[in-house]
Amino acid sequence: MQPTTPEDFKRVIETALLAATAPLQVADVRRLFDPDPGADLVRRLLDELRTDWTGRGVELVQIASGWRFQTRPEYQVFLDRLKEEKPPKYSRAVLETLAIIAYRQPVTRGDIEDIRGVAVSPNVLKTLESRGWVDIVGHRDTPGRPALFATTRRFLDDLGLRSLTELPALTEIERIMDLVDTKEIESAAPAANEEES
Amino acid sequence: MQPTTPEDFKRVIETALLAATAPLQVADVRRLFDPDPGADLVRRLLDELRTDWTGRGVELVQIASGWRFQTRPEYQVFLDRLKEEKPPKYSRAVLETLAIIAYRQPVTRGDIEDIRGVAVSPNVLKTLESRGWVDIVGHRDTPGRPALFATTRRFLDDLGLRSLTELPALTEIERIMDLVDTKEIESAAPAANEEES
Amino acid sequence: MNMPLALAPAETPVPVEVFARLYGEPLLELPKDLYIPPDALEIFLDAFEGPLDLLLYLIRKANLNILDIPMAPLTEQYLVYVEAMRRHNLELAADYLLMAATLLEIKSRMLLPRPPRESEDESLDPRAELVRRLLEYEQMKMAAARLDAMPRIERDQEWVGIFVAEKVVERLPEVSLHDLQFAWLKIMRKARLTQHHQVKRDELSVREHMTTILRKLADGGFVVFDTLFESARGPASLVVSFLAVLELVKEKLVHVAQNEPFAPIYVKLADAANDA
Repeated sequence: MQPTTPEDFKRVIETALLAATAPLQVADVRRLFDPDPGADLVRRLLDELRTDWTGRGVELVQIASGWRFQTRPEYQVFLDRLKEEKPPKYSRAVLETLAIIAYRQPVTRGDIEDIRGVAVSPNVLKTLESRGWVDIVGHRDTPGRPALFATTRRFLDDLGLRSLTELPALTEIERIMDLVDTKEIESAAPAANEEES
Repeated sequence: MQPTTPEDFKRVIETALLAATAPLQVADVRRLFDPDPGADLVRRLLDELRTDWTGRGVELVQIASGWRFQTRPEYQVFLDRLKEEKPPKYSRAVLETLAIIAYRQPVTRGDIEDIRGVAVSPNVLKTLESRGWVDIVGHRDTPGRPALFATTRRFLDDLGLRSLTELPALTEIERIMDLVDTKEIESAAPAANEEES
Repeated sequence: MNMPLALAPAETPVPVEVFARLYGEPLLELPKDLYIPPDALEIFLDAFEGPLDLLLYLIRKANLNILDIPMAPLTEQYLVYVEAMRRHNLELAADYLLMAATLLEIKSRMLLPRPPRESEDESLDPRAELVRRLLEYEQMKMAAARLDAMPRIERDQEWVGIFVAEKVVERLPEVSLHDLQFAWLKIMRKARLTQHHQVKRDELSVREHMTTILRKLADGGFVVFDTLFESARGPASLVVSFLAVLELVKEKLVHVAQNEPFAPIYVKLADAANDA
């Protein structure tokens, strides 16, 4: 099969680009054919191909290392649905730190450590800060002037809250905790049912 | 962006199939969309897409593990020019062993040797196993418990087949062999002719 | 048996497979006198996949009916090849010798008068098993050729797999209220062992206002006390805001300043005051 029309050439180039595992340079594309169609023709055909593919989910782009087909960002939302991977989870340290900041704000790192009883790794706070859920609202006027952490509006937004008062009430938590304790000790199931109703 | 027209849906499916690193099942394609368009619509759109792509260098095919885009064999002559190394050419020993496994599976190495009339070198089976075309599916319950070989889904995929029934039919030799058997037992030639008609 | 060597002349018009190349030339058929140049023997041997393959070649080449093989000439010719290979000390697979023995056995059985036996075995042609094996092998040989002729990925086709222009968006963990509640629960259980936290719902509201006030003071400058209160949110909010300021003062987080009675009250972050 010898390509003759520009369409023939484009079909071959398109096929090579769709199957390529790395971007193709103009020189690579020329090597597809024998005899060599020349750089000018190849460049023109690549431009035409790019136009041919507009309006689809895939676009032909020219990047530093050559030409390649790639998916359009707008289609990512669909492709993401095929991904199997489980959503990442925050570590217990991160969640507990967040809980302490949410309920006890403003707090210093020392406060958090007092409550958790263990040192708080700087990474834990960095994680929450880079997520935009926690920020420094001031410094406590004590030696070392430790930073005071509080939750942000973004935190409320992401958790679907209008205000901190909508956080699960601590008293409730305490009750649940009591229940759990009681249960553990004497498995007082009837009491639990009453509480729930 | 919510797809509404069949064309919208097809653009998304096409994009996902072009970008997929493995064949997509109908169930995968359905997962691209929310809400689920249903299996019937997806199957119809896949069929339409296959038609849309006819006459190009790339075709949409249905193989054992699902739907996938692949280049047409006629275009390989061009693509080969970009390849640094040629794909392996298999020896007759490898091909005959593959054929025996494909058509007579599950078989032991002894079965293969009986049919070929020569010892089967371990390299032959290793070649097929490392290509992912053949694997051990069990052991025959005879002395030595020899391994039973069968072809894999990958073998079907790589040959563009949906199932073993799509393998090329064995030659008329099968009929001749029936004849031999018949002759041996009761030399009932007329019955054999009936079979043939 | 002195049958003419029916196998040697291969003048059949049937296209014969190239089974070897000799000095670059395709060797379409064996030399009639069966002479094989020593150099070619190895190539010759390589061309066959084993004794069955060689036998099939001899049978097909002479256009013989596989269902009625003349055993004597076939055996003879086969032995000539095997002998030639042995003479040249080529490494000959045992399978070739085994086949030679089988052929000789079949040949002799056909020569011998058949002893009287039960009907079933009597009709059994000594060649039947060989024919069955030859046919089965030939079938697989052809199947192998057909498999090889099928378009195959990597050799004849390529998978299509384009680049996914994925924005490098890190997937962030989701946190639910339940997660927070659970985290707090764990903290409290642990803390209980040492101390008891007196926590009330109202306190939270005060704490929220403390954060709000700290944010209003964030730039470090003095802020008029009154502006820390949003009267529009009702008296409860005002009271809580006031409590928050008191708490902030108590925790030494803010400084409150008033130059003279009834003058405006100013509030400033405590650490900012330190800077000044």
